[in-house]
Amino acid sequence: MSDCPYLIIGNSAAAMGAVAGIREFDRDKPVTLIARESEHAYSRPLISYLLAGKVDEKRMHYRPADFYARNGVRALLGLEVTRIDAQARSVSTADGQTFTFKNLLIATGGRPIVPTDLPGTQARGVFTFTTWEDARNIRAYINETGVKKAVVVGGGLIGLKSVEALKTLGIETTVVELADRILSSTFDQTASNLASAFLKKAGVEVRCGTTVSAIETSDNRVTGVRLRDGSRRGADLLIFAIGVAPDTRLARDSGIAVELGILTDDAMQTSVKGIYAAGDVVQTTDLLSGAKRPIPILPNACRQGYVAGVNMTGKKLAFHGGIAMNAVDICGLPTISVGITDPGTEGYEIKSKVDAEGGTYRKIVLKDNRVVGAIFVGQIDRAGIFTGLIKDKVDVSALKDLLLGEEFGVLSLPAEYRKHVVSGQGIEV
Amino acid sequence: MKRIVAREEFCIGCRLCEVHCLVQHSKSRKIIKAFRDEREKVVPGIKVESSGHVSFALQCRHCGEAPCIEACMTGAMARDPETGVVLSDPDKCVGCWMCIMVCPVGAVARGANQQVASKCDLCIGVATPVCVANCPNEAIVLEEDDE
Amino acid sequence: MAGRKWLLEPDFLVERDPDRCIQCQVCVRQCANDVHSYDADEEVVRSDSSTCVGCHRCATLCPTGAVSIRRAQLEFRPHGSWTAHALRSIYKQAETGGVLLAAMGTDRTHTVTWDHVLLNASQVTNPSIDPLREPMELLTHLGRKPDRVEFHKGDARKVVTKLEPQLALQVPVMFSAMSYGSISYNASLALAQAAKEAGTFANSGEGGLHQDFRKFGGSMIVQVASGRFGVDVDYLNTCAAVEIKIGQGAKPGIGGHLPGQKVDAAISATRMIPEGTDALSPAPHHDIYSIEDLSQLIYAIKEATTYTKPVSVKIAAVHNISAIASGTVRAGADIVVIDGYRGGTGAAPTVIRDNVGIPIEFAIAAVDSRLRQEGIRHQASLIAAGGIRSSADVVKAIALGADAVYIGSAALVAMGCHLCQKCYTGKCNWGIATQDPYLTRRLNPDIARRRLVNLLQGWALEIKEMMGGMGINAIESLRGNREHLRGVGLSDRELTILGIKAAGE
Amino acid sequence: MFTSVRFQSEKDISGCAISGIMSESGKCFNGEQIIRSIANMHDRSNGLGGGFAGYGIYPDHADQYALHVMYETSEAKRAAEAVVCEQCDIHADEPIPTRALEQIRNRPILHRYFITVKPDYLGQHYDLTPDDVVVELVMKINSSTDGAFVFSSGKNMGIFKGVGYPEEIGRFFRIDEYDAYIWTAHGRFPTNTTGWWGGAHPFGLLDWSVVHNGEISSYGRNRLFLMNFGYKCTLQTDTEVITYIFDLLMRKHKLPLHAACVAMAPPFWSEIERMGPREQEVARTLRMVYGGALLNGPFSVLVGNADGMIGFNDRIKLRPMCAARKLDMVYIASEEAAIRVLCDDPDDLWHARGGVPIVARLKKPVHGSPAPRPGRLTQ
Repeated sequence: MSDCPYLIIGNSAAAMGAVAGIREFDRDKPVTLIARESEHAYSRPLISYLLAGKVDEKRMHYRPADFYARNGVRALLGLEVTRIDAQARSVSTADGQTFTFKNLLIATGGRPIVPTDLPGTQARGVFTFTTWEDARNIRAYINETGVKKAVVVGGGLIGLKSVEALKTLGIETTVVELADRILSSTFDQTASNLASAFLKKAGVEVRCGTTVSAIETSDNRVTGVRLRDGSRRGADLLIFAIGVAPDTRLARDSGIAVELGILTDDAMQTSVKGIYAAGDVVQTTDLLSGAKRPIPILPNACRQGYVAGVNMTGKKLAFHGGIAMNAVDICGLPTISVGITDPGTEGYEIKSKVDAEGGTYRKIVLKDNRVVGAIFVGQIDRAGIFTGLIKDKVDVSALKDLLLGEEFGVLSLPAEYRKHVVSGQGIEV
Repeated sequence: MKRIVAREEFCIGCRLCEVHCLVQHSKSRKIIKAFRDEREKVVPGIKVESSGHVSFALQCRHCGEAPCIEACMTGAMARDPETGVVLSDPDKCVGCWMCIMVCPVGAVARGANQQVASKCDLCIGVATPVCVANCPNEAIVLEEDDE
Repeated sequence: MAGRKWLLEPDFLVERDPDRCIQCQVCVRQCANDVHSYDADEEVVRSDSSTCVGCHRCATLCPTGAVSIRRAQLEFRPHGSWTAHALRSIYKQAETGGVLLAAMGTDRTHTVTWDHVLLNASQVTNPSIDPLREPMELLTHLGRKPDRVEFHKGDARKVVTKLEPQLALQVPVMFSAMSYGSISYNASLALAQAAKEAGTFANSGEGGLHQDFRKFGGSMIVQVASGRFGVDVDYLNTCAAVEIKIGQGAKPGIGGHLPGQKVDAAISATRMIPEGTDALSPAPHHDIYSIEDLSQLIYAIKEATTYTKPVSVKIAAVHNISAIASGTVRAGADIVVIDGYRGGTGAAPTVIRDNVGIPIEFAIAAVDSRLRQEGIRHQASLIAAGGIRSSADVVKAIALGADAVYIGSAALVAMGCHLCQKCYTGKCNWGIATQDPYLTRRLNPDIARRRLVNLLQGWALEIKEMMGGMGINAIESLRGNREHLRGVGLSDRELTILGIKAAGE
Repeated sequence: MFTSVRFQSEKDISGCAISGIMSESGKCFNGEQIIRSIANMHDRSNGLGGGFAGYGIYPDHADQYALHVMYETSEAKRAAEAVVCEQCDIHADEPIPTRALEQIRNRPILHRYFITVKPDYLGQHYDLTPDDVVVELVMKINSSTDGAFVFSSGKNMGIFKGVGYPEEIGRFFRIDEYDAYIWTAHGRFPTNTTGWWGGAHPFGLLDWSVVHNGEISSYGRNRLFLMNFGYKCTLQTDTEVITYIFDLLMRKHKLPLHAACVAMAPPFWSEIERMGPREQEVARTLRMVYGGALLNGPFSVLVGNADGMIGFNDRIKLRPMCAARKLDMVYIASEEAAIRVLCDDPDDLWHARGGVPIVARLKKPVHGSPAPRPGRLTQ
């Protein structure tokens, strides 16, 4: 039995943020970190680059090699936590150890969704794509079997990043998206169309409004898929990228309050005192809609982890919620989407400018004279200024006409707000 | 750490800061060669914005709680522990543009080859950043932060 | 109707070295005269010399030294009388039908007498003094001095005489009158700050004193000129001294004119005139038509300031300057400023600037001699102004009899002025003589102040070196000490008026 | 006369020896002593000028101005005497006694007069004092009578000077035959002129006599300052300027002696700032008003009048000056040796500080001077 002032389950962005948060105020007490995966902390989004061969294994690391040592972290990697006992304030692991804790952080992240009613998902050549191990396995499979054709199910971020990787490897790829367009959750129709056109130009087949109805196998090896529209695609490789769900199993089993994700307060504390949660496993307040939902993006995870870490030391810091946002470069097409990008309801004002030929698109969504969402495709420079406007809920009534301009910049901002953004610690204008 | 203070009221919009930033971060560091042969390979880390007679030069603020560091998925964007300067490591960056998405002053740009992020490095290794040293009107000044 | 301007060729030739130009467009952004432009199609910067005024802003800021400005190479057939200047003046006038305007001091090539006067130094019989090791005093007091110092009859250690108000100068150089309006807010601010820092005085000029500058009142001299702009009792009392401006060396007998478009809200408030109206200074003060009127104004100001401030009178150096100065002293002036022929201006008719008045060297020597002959030299301090360019000029002016000097152009040059002489266009590329917000921000007052203070500090050190060389360690021993001056290349008559010997004598 | 300043003769530049001896109790002693003292500094002179001033030498004519005049010609003598007689009565006159000396050549006609101002003239010019009249007379003869030069004009005192080494001049003028309570002497080393009799030192006006070693770099300034107060500096010598400044400050402006010294060698502004408020006001006022009286450059000067003797240096002491006392005798000289040759066991001996006057005063003033003050030396 081991007694831990700080115990962290997980080893990704939220966990790293928590270590930083703890060490900001407590440089002495040991931190224990248990993670199912055996790798040193690595960057999950990099797996597509790893698969593509754009980064090597050394560059996967999210933190330097001496990170644990330098921060006094006892890292127990490759060890799976099987149970959290909230009453006994202990954690049991697969190898039979028990760790008691004073403060616990659950940062178990998300778990890929695989259709449960579809036969053949267990066949060789069928993968999900969320871990380093996934990337390694796919790479090994490709090397082993000489994959020529692939089908990626899911036209979201993970799906498209895997498509990009596969294209880089020279594999003929089809992306299949159930919705009527790709990136439907973050893009609007115009942006999706631009992205589709770009992908098609890059030689990717994009099939929307359909999905895989059956997996064809031979010798327990995938050979193709049949789509709901009846057509068939030959495929040596099938990747399911239809989404990720918070991995709330441990929390749920221990009686911690869970909805779509683990519920926390502003301090990232769960319903049980001394037990915190952060990252893709929690649901948080969407600052724009006010709804509680998982916003599984890296900056949120990092920030939440940091906030949790600070609060675990006894200091106070709050996380008020997040904004959905994503930046993704698809086969060389840079895109950024922030906040409410495709409001279905009334009461929104849209400013947009599209250049289909040049492949650029800029869309600003306003509500009550405040920016609530933005999409940038092709031309993404200085998009963060809009993110700031969204976060800080700045009244932009005086500069609406400037929003789409090429020259829109800090100088265009209201003077007071301009001072605010360029000032701050160590900075002044 | 050092901090750069931009004095908007004295910025004359000449953009010499951009010119010298480009030269400093070029391979040759020779102005004519940098512009002639390497211009497309460097994006200045400082940008002058102008509107009418008002203008100012803005570069990375090296924020205390830097959103770009939190957003970076590769660890390429990191704070130099000694100087406190926020630096982007081009060897680690994969060009996901999360940093561009979160920087509230728009101080991170896609580098000249559109592959990796590029931003102000406060001219590491140079006593005075070149934008400060070459501003003809001292509209960009370097101050030592006591904190 | 305006005719074609085809008779006027460019004054300057802008040359761009294509091997050095990096198309950075700094020149394009810096020229208020639109000489440089960027051709986006061809991605190349081009220059049009026709509007170049030769201010060097572009060449100074060009990071590669690609731009150079030369005199226009077009030459007229040489003619001793019909010079290029004469011809161009006629071309210009024939086109405009108006008075030709000029700015800064005259650019005519009359002898600069300063350059024909040389200083003395000690050898053997008298040791020179090393200013780095020995005290060297420049402290100068301006103001009326009593005829004698009277001591208490019963107590020989007690003075009865009370001195009238004096201005104490750490360095005998002050900044000439330059109004806010003729120069920018930043330039005015820099002058006031520099005066304070260097322990001397700046002069508001005739444009009133902006509220922001009143905190520098202890280092400011305020002017009362014929337009009476910005004059009220607070204005008079906020400063260290009051100066009645009768005339200006660049334009004796001529008034002033600040065009309405320069009279913005701040200048309007400072001058106490409606926004957008022309600020016209009449040629004479319409309440001074003779010397006794001047005396009344002097004493009116003294009454208004309860005799706590010296009153100065500035007059242009005209032919009978000695008599005028004498009358001015007798009228009650505590300080008399003589502004010589080469004095500067923001705008003056060229013909006036170039043809009226006499050089300060002769004026100051003549006035000093005259006042001594009359035994009233101590009743007023004498300031030489108009064309002081260096510390040597300062030393020569003081040795000829001045108590201190005013510098205007030299101060502007220290701030960046390149003497392009286009102040009256309001398009000063150096941000000095302009109110255009696009241009005024080019003058960072911190830099300008520092440069002004540096100039004064440098001059002070040089003055000390020159004094030390002469074996003098207090500036009062230099004042009027014409023994330390010798003339070269001057006529007997000129030497006599200057009261100096020829070199070798 | 030359009308323009610039065509006047060269300003005199010289290095020199000076010496002064005084009995504070007013006992007269023989001129032999001063000759010995100045002769001891022979090397500081070059034979181009020497001179002496003695106070108390004419007790029989104590109330009359003793004019010593040199003439180039007898016409000049007649012309000058006519000028004198316009405003003054001549009570006695005689050639100044001299001794034939091989080394002394080209001597002028030397004559002395004992005069008073005519009461009638004073009645007409009631705004003038007899001193003013005599000053005017001296200025008039010296500036407008060719070939005549008044070189001494005080009461009960006399100046004797000429071209030669000072000890030769002493013998020539038979100084060893006069007794005085103050003797000053000068040996001259002019560096740029051949020396003429009138240009030798001491320089005198009324009972002021000045001997001086140095070169006043403020000369031009001082001359113009004096011009403002009506003085004409005809001799182009520093000594003349110093004499007139003394005359202006002490006789005309009635400054106390210490104040006159402050005006001529004022403290530095930095020193003034450190003074107490009252002292500061005095120094500040004097410096601001009498900037033109400031003597700049290297000098040591000995000023005599009927009441005493003042020695002082420039502010930064660029010329030597030494002083000593023995009982009631006060000695001031360029070199210590020139004192020790007369008095080898002084009670006190010191070197003057820059700008600080050494004052020796008669315990009982002779005539017309301010209320007696305790005789003391200030350092």
